[in-house]
Amino acid sequence: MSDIQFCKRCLYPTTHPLGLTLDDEGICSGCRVHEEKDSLDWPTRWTKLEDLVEPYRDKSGKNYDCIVPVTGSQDSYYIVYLVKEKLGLNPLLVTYNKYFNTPLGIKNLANLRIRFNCDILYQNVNPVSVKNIVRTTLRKLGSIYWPILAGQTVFPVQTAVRYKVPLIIWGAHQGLEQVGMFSHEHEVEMTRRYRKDHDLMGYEVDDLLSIFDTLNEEDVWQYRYPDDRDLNDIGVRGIYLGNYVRWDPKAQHEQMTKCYDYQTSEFPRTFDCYDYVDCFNYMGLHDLLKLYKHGYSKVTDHASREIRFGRLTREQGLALVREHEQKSIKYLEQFCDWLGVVPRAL
Amino acid sequence: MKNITIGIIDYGMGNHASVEHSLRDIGFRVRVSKDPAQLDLVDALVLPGVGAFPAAMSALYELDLVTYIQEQARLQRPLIGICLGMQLLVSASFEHEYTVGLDLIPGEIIAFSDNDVHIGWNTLECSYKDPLLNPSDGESFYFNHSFVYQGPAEYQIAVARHLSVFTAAIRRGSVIGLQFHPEKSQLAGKVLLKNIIKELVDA
Amino acid sequence: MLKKRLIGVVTVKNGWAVQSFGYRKYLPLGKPECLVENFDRWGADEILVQVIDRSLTERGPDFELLEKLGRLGLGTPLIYGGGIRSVEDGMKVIQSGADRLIVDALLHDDLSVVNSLGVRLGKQAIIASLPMSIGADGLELYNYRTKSKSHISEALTNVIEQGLISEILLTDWKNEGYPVSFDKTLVELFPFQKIPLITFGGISNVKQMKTLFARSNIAAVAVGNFLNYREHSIQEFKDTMASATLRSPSYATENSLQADV
Amino acid sequence: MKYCHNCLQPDTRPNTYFTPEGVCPACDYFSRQKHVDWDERYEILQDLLKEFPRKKGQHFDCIIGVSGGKDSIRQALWIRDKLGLKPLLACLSYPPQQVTQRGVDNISNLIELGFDVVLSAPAPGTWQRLMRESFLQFTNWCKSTEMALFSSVPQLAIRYNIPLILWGENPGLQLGDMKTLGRTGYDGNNLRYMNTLAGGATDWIINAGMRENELLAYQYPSLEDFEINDLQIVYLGWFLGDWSLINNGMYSAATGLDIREDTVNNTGDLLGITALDEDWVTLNQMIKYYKFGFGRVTDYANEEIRLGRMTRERGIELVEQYDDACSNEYIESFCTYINISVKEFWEKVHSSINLELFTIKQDGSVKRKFKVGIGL
Repeated sequence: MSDIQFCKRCLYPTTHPLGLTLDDEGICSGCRVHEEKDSLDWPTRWTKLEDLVEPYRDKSGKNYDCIVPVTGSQDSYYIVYLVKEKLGLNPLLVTYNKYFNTPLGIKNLANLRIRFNCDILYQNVNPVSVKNIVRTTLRKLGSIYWPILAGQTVFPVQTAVRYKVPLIIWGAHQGLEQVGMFSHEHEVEMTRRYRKDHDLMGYEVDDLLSIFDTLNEEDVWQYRYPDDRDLNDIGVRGIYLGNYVRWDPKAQHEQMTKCYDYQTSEFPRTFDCYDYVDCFNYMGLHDLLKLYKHGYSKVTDHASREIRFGRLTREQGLALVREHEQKSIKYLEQFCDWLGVVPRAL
Repeated sequence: MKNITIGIIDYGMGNHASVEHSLRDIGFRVRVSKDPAQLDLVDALVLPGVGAFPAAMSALYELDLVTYIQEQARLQRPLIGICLGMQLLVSASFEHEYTVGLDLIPGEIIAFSDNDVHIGWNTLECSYKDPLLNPSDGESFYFNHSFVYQGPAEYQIAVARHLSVFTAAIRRGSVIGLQFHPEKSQLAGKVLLKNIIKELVDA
Repeated sequence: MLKKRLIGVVTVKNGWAVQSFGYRKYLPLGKPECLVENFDRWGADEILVQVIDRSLTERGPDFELLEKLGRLGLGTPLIYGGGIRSVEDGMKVIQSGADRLIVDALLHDDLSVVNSLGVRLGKQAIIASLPMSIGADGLELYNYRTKSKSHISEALTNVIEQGLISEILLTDWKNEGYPVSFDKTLVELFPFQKIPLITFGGISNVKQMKTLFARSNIAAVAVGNFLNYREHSIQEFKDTMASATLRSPSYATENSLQADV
Repeated sequence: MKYCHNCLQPDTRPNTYFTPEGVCPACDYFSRQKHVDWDERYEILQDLLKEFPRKKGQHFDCIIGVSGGKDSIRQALWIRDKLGLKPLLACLSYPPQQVTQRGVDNISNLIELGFDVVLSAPAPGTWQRLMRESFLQFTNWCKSTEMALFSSVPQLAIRYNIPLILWGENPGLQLGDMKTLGRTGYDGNNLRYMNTLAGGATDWIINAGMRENELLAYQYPSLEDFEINDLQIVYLGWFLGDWSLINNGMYSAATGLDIREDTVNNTGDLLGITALDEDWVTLNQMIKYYKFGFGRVTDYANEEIRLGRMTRERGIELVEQYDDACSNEYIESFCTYINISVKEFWEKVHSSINLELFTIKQDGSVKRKFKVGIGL
């Protein structure tokens, strides 16, 4: 293992799973790209976004203008707010049912549909297949979340092909926001490569199939990325609002709570009360697995983000990480019952 | 389609992984071996090759494979030579110094005029004398060589054009030579390999 | 008719595929094998993997990476560069799956190895990497290890003129990674007008590519950073260029969601 | 107004014509069912299914519209575990303000039974405005929602490239809506002519002042869409000899169906097993009763009488007692939802009462002019 170094400004290690480079002053690529948030001319970038979406407005009256992936938390409210209220587009919302839904998450999504008056499509993959996949990815990758990430990142693309609605609008690009993988000015778009490389830890669904495992074709086909011919025929294209809008999740969530009644909840393992309120396991078992695998957990992401926005000093961030990172997790039995696993054995 | 097995002749010159993967993707079974006993069991032989002609021939002699391969050709077992593998099939080559080849197909290997090189994707022009490669006529394949076959027109089944016309594929009975790399020619390469092998094995 | 080539470049540092800017600034991209596999499916004409921290640390070629790439079963020709110090290194790089190899440090350290590799493998397998820039009195060759600039040595000139290498990767290293910035004068002033060139560094749009491909001595254009910002960026470039000199774009289809496709 | 001699179906249902002997089409159809060779029909179904082999790369054999209720669970299980097909279940879900907890629990139950379910839900605001418009224009809030319900399955069939659509009952046969009788008892491609769909016309919706692209969920695919994608709707009711409201209820209750807690005097839902995913259907059934003289309990009673499980006299008692049952709680919540007063609600209902069949007393109560079972 090359020696692990840490960024001097935020709390990320160079072993960050998305990759992290340090410059000669010891500042990481994530912090450097974050500086663009205070140097770029955002009004001009917004006009660029308006020009970009313009040709996608449906003129036939027979189809939606775009596809917007949503959940009961993360930045869904702000994304739909920008798409519907600011860009005046007519979106089809899509969501992949992850089966770990908290009542609050369900309520947030229902409220989102009402407040923004949008059509929505829920995908519910049969739980037999989902559990089969979780058993394989838990064994092979130490991940209980793989099928959720796979579903959330492919269902919108499949829907774009099936509904012939080429434009998909996402929030912020995780690689850019966390480790400065791209500059905002690269205006990076959705790619199958990024999904396989990072969202899915290097494994597309077919890579999970093996003659030694009972996981079969019928379990996994719904997670396959549409092939290049389909994407090209329809002209599918996924853009990230975070390249055109100064993305500040905390401020955005507060605005959405005030204006559209987005609701939050407390978490033992982090100080942030906005992200992942819709999931029993993201901030629980999944977060613990993340700590074991990568040496840090979600609270470090939240702390690094807040340090970069200047709302926390590095010392305050470090203290919060130390305080929350060792907290115990909830809902473990519930997950074990769902998967049919004995907690000790897990 | 009974599962066809291909034997890649391993004489230490050239990379088998890409050829092996390509053949497996198409649906064939693959054995990589230098042991005649193993190679006797397969339905078709592939002779890959990267590097210089003289070194390759000495490697074949060292492993006592020259007579074996010549015998298989005489028995008209399907044999496909790829790039240097194709050149080894012919009578002799002038690469570095004049060196005798497997002499399965009359002709010689000479350098391109003024020491030129042929690198990149080039369209295959099939001679329609032999329908074997016709489905791939006009398709692009990856070439990467600086020596070419020169010999009787009757053995030429496809050509390509770079400054001048030169031989891209030769055939004599069940012995085929491909100057380009089908295993590095994406879909077009797989289609061509599949057609050739099925044709030769079913014949 | 021999086509011109659009080459996908994967730059690797500390085992990570990175974006590179001006040979000095880097942003993380992902796992090299993921980028390579993706370029393969996109139908790149060749894939160039350059591992830029092997010669710096004398660790020789990254055979582990080559082995990983070998397992992908690529259908696209692979060029490897990074850490080739000897004939054995070069032979082993080809044996482990690369179709051609590219040398940069070796041009400064030991030209005899370049010659013998050309003999052993055939010169079609050998590419020389010349990062160039324009200085006070004309073209300068950049040595990325010492960060110093110099004129092309007499010895190197002989090796090139004797035709012991098949192509030269001409990199505008100062503009590398920045959009629409490749300096064409590098090509115009380049001393060896007969040897085929691969141009790289700051080539990001079709207009640049068309002008470069129009020159007879330019056999290929290589693109690195700019292939990572869009889906199907290689096919996009080829579609927009719509030029007969290039292989047409290909869109893989394994499982279509559309009716009767 | 005349009643069917056999059951309690009056001749006031739209598109229905009694036999010369005075028997309603449903009883007529039901009586002929006794002579049906169900094994033969099963074979017909097997042959029919062979005409719809899975397309290349397709993983579903058919698509079924489901609500999670009694018909859905029974159909889905029969298709998968008896016919051995792999269905995609398509559910058009009511908006959050209208769908009941038991309704979403029933969908979860279906998913837990191991089915792949795609659930589409139209924009709640537009839905609400259309329900208001539908009620004010036709005193029937279901006009717009039924457009969405019926359109969702063929829309998804086209988008998911699954031409075979399996449907429950043939309204033409079971309920006597003759317009939907296709070439055969099981061909459902005439479903578009069912009274609610009125040939798929949505002109009244467009005049409700909404942009066309806001109404995508309400567009029933055109005949041409059906042909291009060679969609084929097949009624399973024609093959299921024991298909009935109560039987389906029992099949589904045995596999996890959750049913209505409220009682018949508030809902008119005799056994609490119909339209479980929302509660305002009670109003519509009451209004149907005021328009045509038969309501929710009549539909129950008719089936039970045909199956010989209830005498016509017992049916008359139940109809007289509960056919207009609808508690004020549902009326108030509905009025709040579509933003009208209860007073306006009753004015609207009274304005569409069939005065041939009913008189409206001073106190606003409504009295039958006809005798249940006898007629006028």
